[in-house]
Amino acid sequence: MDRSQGRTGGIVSGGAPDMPTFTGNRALQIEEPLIFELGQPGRTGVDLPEPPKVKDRLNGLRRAGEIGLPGLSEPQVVQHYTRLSQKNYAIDMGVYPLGSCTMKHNPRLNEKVARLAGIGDLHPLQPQSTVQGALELIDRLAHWLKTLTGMPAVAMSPAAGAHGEMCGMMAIAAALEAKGERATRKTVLAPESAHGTNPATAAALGFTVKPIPANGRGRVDLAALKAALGPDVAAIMLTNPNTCGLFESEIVEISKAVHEVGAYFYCDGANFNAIVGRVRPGDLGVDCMHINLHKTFSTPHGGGGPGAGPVVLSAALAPYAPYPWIVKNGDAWTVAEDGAKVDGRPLGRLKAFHGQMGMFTRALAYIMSHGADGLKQAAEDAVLSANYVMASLKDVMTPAFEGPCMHEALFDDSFLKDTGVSTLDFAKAMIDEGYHPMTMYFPLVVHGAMLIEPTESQAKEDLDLFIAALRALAEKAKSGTAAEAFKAAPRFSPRRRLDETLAARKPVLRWRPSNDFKQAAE
Amino acid sequence: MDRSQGRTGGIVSGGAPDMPTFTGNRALQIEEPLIFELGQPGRTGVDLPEPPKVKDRLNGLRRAGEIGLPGLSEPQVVQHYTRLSQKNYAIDMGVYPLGSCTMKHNPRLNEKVARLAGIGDLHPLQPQSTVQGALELIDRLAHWLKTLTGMPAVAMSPAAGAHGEMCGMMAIAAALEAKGERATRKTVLAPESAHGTNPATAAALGFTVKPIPANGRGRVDLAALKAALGPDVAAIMLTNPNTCGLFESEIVEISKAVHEVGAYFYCDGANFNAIVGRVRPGDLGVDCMHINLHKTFSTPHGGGGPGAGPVVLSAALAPYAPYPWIVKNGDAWTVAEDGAKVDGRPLGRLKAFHGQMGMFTRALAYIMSHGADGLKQAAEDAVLSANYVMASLKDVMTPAFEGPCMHEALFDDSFLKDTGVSTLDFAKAMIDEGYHPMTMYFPLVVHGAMLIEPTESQAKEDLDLFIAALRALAEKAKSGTAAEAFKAAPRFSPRRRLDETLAARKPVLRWRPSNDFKQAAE
Amino acid sequence: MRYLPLTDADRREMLAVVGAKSVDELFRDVPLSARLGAQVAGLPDHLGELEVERAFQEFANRNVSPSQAPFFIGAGAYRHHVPASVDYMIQRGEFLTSYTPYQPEITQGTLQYLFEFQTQVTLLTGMEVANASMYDGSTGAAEAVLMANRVTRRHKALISGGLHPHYRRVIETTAKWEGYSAVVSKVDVEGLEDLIAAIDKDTSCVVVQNPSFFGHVRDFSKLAEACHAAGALLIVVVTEVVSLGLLKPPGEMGADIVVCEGQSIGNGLGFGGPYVGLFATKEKYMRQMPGRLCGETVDADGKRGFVLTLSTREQHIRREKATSNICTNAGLCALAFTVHLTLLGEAGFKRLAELNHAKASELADRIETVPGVQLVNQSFFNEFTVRLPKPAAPVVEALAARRILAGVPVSRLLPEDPSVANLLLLAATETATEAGMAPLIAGLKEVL
Amino acid sequence: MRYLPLTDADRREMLAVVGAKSVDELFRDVPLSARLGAQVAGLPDHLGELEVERAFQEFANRNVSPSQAPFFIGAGAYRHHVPASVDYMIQRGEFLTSYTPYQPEITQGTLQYLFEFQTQVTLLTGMEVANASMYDGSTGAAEAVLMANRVTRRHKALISGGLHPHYRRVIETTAKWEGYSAVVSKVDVEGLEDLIAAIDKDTSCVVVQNPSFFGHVRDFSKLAEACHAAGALLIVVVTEVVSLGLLKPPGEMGADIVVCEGQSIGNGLGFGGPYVGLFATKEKYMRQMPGRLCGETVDADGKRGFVLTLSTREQHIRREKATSNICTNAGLCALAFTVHLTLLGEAGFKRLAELNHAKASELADRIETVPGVQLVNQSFFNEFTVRLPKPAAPVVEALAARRILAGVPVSRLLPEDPSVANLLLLAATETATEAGMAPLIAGLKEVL
Ligand SMILES: Cc1ncc(COP(=O)(O)O)c(C=O)c1O
Ligand SMILES: Cc1ncc(COP(=O)(O)O)c(C=O)c1O
Repeated sequence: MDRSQGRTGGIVSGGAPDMPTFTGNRALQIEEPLIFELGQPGRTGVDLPEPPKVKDRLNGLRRAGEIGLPGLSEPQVVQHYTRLSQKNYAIDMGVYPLGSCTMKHNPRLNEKVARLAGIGDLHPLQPQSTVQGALELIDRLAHWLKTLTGMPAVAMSPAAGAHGEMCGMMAIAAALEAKGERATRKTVLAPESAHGTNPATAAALGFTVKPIPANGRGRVDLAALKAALGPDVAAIMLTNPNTCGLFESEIVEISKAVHEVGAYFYCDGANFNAIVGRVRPGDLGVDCMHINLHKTFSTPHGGGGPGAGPVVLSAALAPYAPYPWIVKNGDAWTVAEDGAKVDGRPLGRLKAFHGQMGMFTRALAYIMSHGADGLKQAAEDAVLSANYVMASLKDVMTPAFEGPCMHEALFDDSFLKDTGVSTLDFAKAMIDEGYHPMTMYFPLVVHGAMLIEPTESQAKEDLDLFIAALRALAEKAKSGTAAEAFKAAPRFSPRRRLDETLAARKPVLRWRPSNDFKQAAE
Repeated sequence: MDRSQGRTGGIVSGGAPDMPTFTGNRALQIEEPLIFELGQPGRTGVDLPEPPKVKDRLNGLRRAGEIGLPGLSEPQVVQHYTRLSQKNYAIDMGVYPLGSCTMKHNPRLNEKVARLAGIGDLHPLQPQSTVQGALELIDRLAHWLKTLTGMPAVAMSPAAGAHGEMCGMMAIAAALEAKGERATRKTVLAPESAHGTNPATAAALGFTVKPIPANGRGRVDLAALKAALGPDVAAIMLTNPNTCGLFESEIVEISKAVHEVGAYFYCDGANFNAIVGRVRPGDLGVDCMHINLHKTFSTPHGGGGPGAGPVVLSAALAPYAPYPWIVKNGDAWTVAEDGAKVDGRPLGRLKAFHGQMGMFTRALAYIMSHGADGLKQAAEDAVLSANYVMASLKDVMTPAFEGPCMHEALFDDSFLKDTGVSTLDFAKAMIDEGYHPMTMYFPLVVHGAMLIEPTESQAKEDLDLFIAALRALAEKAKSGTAAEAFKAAPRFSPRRRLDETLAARKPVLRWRPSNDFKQAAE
Repeated sequence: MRYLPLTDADRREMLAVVGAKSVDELFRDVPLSARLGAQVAGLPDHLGELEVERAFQEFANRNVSPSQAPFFIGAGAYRHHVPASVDYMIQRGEFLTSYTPYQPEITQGTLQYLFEFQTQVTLLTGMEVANASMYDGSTGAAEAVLMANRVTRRHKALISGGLHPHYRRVIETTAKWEGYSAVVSKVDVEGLEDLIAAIDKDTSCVVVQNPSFFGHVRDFSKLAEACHAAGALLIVVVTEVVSLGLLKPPGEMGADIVVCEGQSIGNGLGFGGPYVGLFATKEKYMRQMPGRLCGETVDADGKRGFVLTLSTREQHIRREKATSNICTNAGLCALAFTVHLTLLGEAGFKRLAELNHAKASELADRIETVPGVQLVNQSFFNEFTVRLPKPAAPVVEALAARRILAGVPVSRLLPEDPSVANLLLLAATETATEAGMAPLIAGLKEVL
Repeated sequence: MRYLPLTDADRREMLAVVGAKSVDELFRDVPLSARLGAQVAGLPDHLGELEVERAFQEFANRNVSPSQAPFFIGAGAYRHHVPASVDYMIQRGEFLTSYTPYQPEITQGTLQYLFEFQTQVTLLTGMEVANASMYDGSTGAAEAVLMANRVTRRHKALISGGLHPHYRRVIETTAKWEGYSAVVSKVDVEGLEDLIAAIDKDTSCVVVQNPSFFGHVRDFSKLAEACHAAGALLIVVVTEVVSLGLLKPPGEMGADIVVCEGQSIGNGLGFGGPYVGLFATKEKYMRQMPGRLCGETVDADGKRGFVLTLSTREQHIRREKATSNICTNAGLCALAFTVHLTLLGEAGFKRLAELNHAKASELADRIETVPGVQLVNQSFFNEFTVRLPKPAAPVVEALAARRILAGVPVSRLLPEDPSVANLLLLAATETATEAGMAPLIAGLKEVL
């Protein structure tokens, strides 16, 4: 700093970095209003032909008055959303080690094939003779999913992991009903470390969720599980590898015990990336498992979706798949839709149409690009990367459990003890270093949890810099003098820490013209 | 600032903003090495099938040894170039008032149609029967260009404005040759305010460039011009609207005088955006004019190209167009390529194949989207916006000339006199405010020139903020106490002021492995 | 492999740091019986981009793209023109490859568009608050019923016979497994259904659709009054959100919850998904809503910013007591919706709706000229039902063989109901042309 | 109009500030005779996106896309697979809608990729320095001759008969109007030309191509020596840059200037443009180079950064004394080139070249089986010449009628030379398939 370049015209270095600008912008970091503050009546960003005048047939229900939508031209809209985008962190920008989310590389090839004419533009209710390629595409993906998991059936329609959980647990309920046990089996077991969607799903279906404790190694306590199993148990919901990033080493014993009491084994497959191509869940005794295509198979997370959550099913549960499904007859594919006759008793329908086709296309492109060899390698690299991060940080941070992890490394906050720095502060300091923080405070079973999932997509050089930055932060925190600085983080992001309490206490969920804002009067 | 939010966990505001980070990153502003510093042998971002072994037919000239290209995987490449892109300012981010460059909105529709199968993927030497649509497309654009300029012919192949100048001036040379006057007419007149490409082009063709002075109103001094005209003059090269952003009000008299002595009138059409749809250069006596499709017709500037510079030609010059051109015979289009027989004597060929097709497609989409009505409106809005900026700043900055301007507002630096702030400093301070600076120090005829071309693409609200920011800067500069702060600008950009002297004194034009860097030994 | 940055040398070095001899050691917790020795059998190896692209082009070649055929299919998914800038925007890595905005300081881009989205949804529907999107309209409708059950503490939903059959089935499925009752009214082809009499003190909600599945435009103000009088909620479903540019919004009719399929704006047909569900309600029910909510707040410097809020409703905080199990939903589709609607604005959105109505009116007029074809609807927006002189399904197939995509035979969605066999649903949007209508009419005349 | 943000109200307010009654007043400097009262006559009004897209789809429908036909055309433009991430990257607004990096503080993105591009070009060509791109290969070749004239202060260029005819003509055109002489050797179909004897003390440079237009691979080391002995420069042109993955680079042969057409990497065929010219030379000639140059430096904080440099060569500083009149060149195409080449890397680029050579070898072997067809080349990279038993042009047309894009009849480029009438140039890249070669061979057998 302050190294003068001895240049004519005199460049002065340093300066007063906090000197405010007139606009509030800071060079490429540009402040951006809401569209509602940018609009003007009569302005538009589309040109449509004048509609021919027709006698309207709206049953007298024509909208009166203004909707209130702002009018912007196309250049404004492009600038507005470009500038907004620049306030985001993303996989395309660097290490995004959000545990349990598998933030891996999203290839552009997948975006391209999803947009091909004849794929991206098909209507779901076109005559089936005109969508044979689309049906085959879905069936091809289904084949991969079944083969990779070693399971005989798959329900393709769920829209995300949580929706897949709903599908799988409904299938279990349907199977129980078929056996006349739906009324008696009302308990679902789940570890305390389970993702929130597991208990939420079970509860929505009227099950009582009973927690099962973990052992000191971060796995299900087998003895406790066996004790909890009984004729009232409908199912166990278990994530494997689990949310501590550990493989449930007694998984075979667990599934055996579960099956012995006549219950089912729902596996939360959110962490399938750790084992895809190396371990088939079907070989572990799983009855059903959702697969987050947006995690393991790289369909983009898109700022919170869309995802897709196909559910693979064991032979026992296969008859209870929801509508629709795809059937191959000779050379032709058909969709079995509501009303199609089948052996078992179908579950019903979870969603309009045939599922998240756009995600199927991307996932299949990802899968074909990797092949069975590449998928296995990806799983191995993901696991190796997580262990490398763990090993490289274990002397300055505190791993929650002993031994190797799978695809994510879990730390607790004991290394921050008495430093005045919390997990939250530590995470926010990572933002200034150019990283997205890891998952914080999940799983709940670990104090101040920090769950780091590097995925297979990061180069070793990038992991090394990430590790070095975390080591530096950990050492700084432990120096005992930096709490203030941590609390002040992040300092360089588009916004500094946001007041979430205020947001929840006085919810403002929409823009209103500031003059005529009124509380809802009812 | 320092407004505590009273939140548990205690958000501390303010902090020490200059506290360095470990990585050197500042949240979303990420430092980025060169690809050569990121590569590793054996790594690649493409998968290609194993080539079948063949007996090679390379005449023994197989490359020995390494090329030296770095090996990166696809995720790294995407992250690298994404991060680089984030170090750029662009039209999509805000006001980019670079005078003489017409930085207007670049619609995505144009990118889309340019990539349609059957347009973007055609080979230029496909049999002509297989590219009828492409030839018609070029012809359609040619029709628009001719009609908008009121000129009978157009040469489509030049690759940019400067290339168009070469084309037009060659056509003039060819016409002179046909008249036996090439040896005697060796002078080209051009105002001192001309863009550098004008004298460079004329000189390359062996002409001597003679400057013509401007009058006090920033236009060509007609009397001086007349005095300079004589039998030695081949042409005048005149930009209109000129590079001061002014319409040459005596243009008709000028072209008459030029023609009277048997010389030609080359019009630099870089500023056509000011008058497109409102004034036809053909009505002004122009003999030829290049059109920068990347300016007036919005084909993207792309970080410095590609552009396209078709040249419209008067009847006198039409026979001297270069190969190729498109001919319609009945319902079929053909390309007249080298060797095709024609009336006049063709100039030759300026470029392989048929011109910048990708730019033609985009320009035609832009033109059809606007229509004749929209183009006229665009010109009017561009002119109105420039005048609005001029009028709104004239009391704090110093307009170079009196009266209304066309599409750009020119200021000189007299308002900065004795402030210690230069045009350069002023421009760099704009960067911190979130704007791309205007064109600086061009045209050369004005001291410390600042040439602001807002274009028609900015909303009034955005112009208003831009104006307010410039007013604030001007007032700050004039306060007499801010020179240091201006010299320290920009402070928030990815890089602060760069040492251009060092770059030129010790040119480093390529990366070399730091260990075996050697000066070229010859 | 192009997506994997680790080299063999990297892997060796990393194993050394980890202290493992091979990557197999890291998998030592996997029971031996389940450890695959080699890659999964029976599946091919990796392919290059060119090969993958070719494979997908071949899938595409075996479909008929709506861009290559006269097209009149709707029934809950509509073909509209999406501006190129929308598709550009959703492909920007900063949006595409980001996730749920858990760290608001570096996801203000996502949060601000969600706030804009929520506001747009309230404006279109005429409601007070909206969430940050649902998977789609059909799942949103089922969530709406669950929410009504929570609000009213009742367990009987009354389902209109004019509701899209897929939506109805999704609600029935939820009802069956989540333990409430869904009473479905009989199929309402004519649009004359009156549900008021069916409301009773156990009714948690009435679910209607506007325009209905068969295309009818209805006023539900009276129904809303009846619901409120009985302590039930009125849920209005809209499967064609463009209709809200022309029609009185459900909020003005007294709806308590409005659910729309948002696909028409910003999102292509995509063979049925992903789409985006819009979900709006009254402020007083805010804390009973499912899904994510984005709210305004300030940062440590006092600057306006946005965060996810009221998350005590959600599974990751409330677990078994959550209002819904939803986690990932439809962020990018919501962005597409928001960008497209912002481009349209007040003027464009209204004109788009007018244009749709005009095209459908033209189609209706023309189709009535086909002998034997009878228009069922008095009212419609951009879609209506016709009665053919014979079963619609084979007619549609016969037209498909002529490469005309002529609409949806109602029997495809209601196979159990023989009374609908001859009914055909046809839609016309701004993308309909003379060049498409003429072959449809000619084709129908030939086939009938 | 969707692209114009000003409303009528804005316009009125702005006119008031300007102090003008109407916008016409602002055009008062335009002579009355040239002021159009209304919009330009005879041209249509504005159109919406949908209508514009349809019009372009109709243009496209009247062409045969290489994706739909067996394809073997080269002759200076080659069909290669470009990864999707390349096209994504060049569409990012930060690259697409930026201009020449005049303000380096906020264009480091552009500057750094140009620096990477320049380095890549030096590595591929085996030269010491390279510029930031030219319009394309053909204009680059003409600039190279001009540069050689400047360096040697001589005015006679010797042009090989193996140079692409379009390149030759561009040089001839420059020669004619810029006043130097271009001596063109006779067409070198067999690749046996020896230019050494033609060099004399007035020769500024010799311009050769490798592989030659007819596909021959040559060693120019001797020629380079002869040039240098005579004080002339050797200019080597490469129209298929992929060949540099497999062939000895011109720099190792002693070339003084190397010019390549870079289209093959990152840039689609695009019906002939825009493409990107690569231009490399020796360090000692650096200050005689045309075009932009990007150089490394430091910023006020001592951090590495990049700027445009040595601009005292350029028109905007030197005006009539500039080394060239070039201003805007091929930035975005250079970016596409750089991103694609970075994806390929050492291993990928070499393999791509191997694959091209293997495909062309296969095609050569197969085409020799067609009776009457004779392979001209002993050596080639991915393109070669065959002699047909009859004129090639009608053969190519006949195959086009069968939707086979079979190559370029040499007569199209050399119409004045009857000796080449039966010659056909064929190229095969990594995109060539069995499914494409078989119909070509079968078609040729039918047509011949
Ligand atoms: C362990 C686990 N289970 C379930 C889910 C829910 O999946 P989705 O977000 O796709 O609904 C998640 C996702 O965050 C998860 O991490
Ligand atoms: C007035 C003027 N003339 C000519 C040119 C050269 O055009 P191009 O950059 O397209 O070669 C420019 C471009 O900057 C210009 O502003």
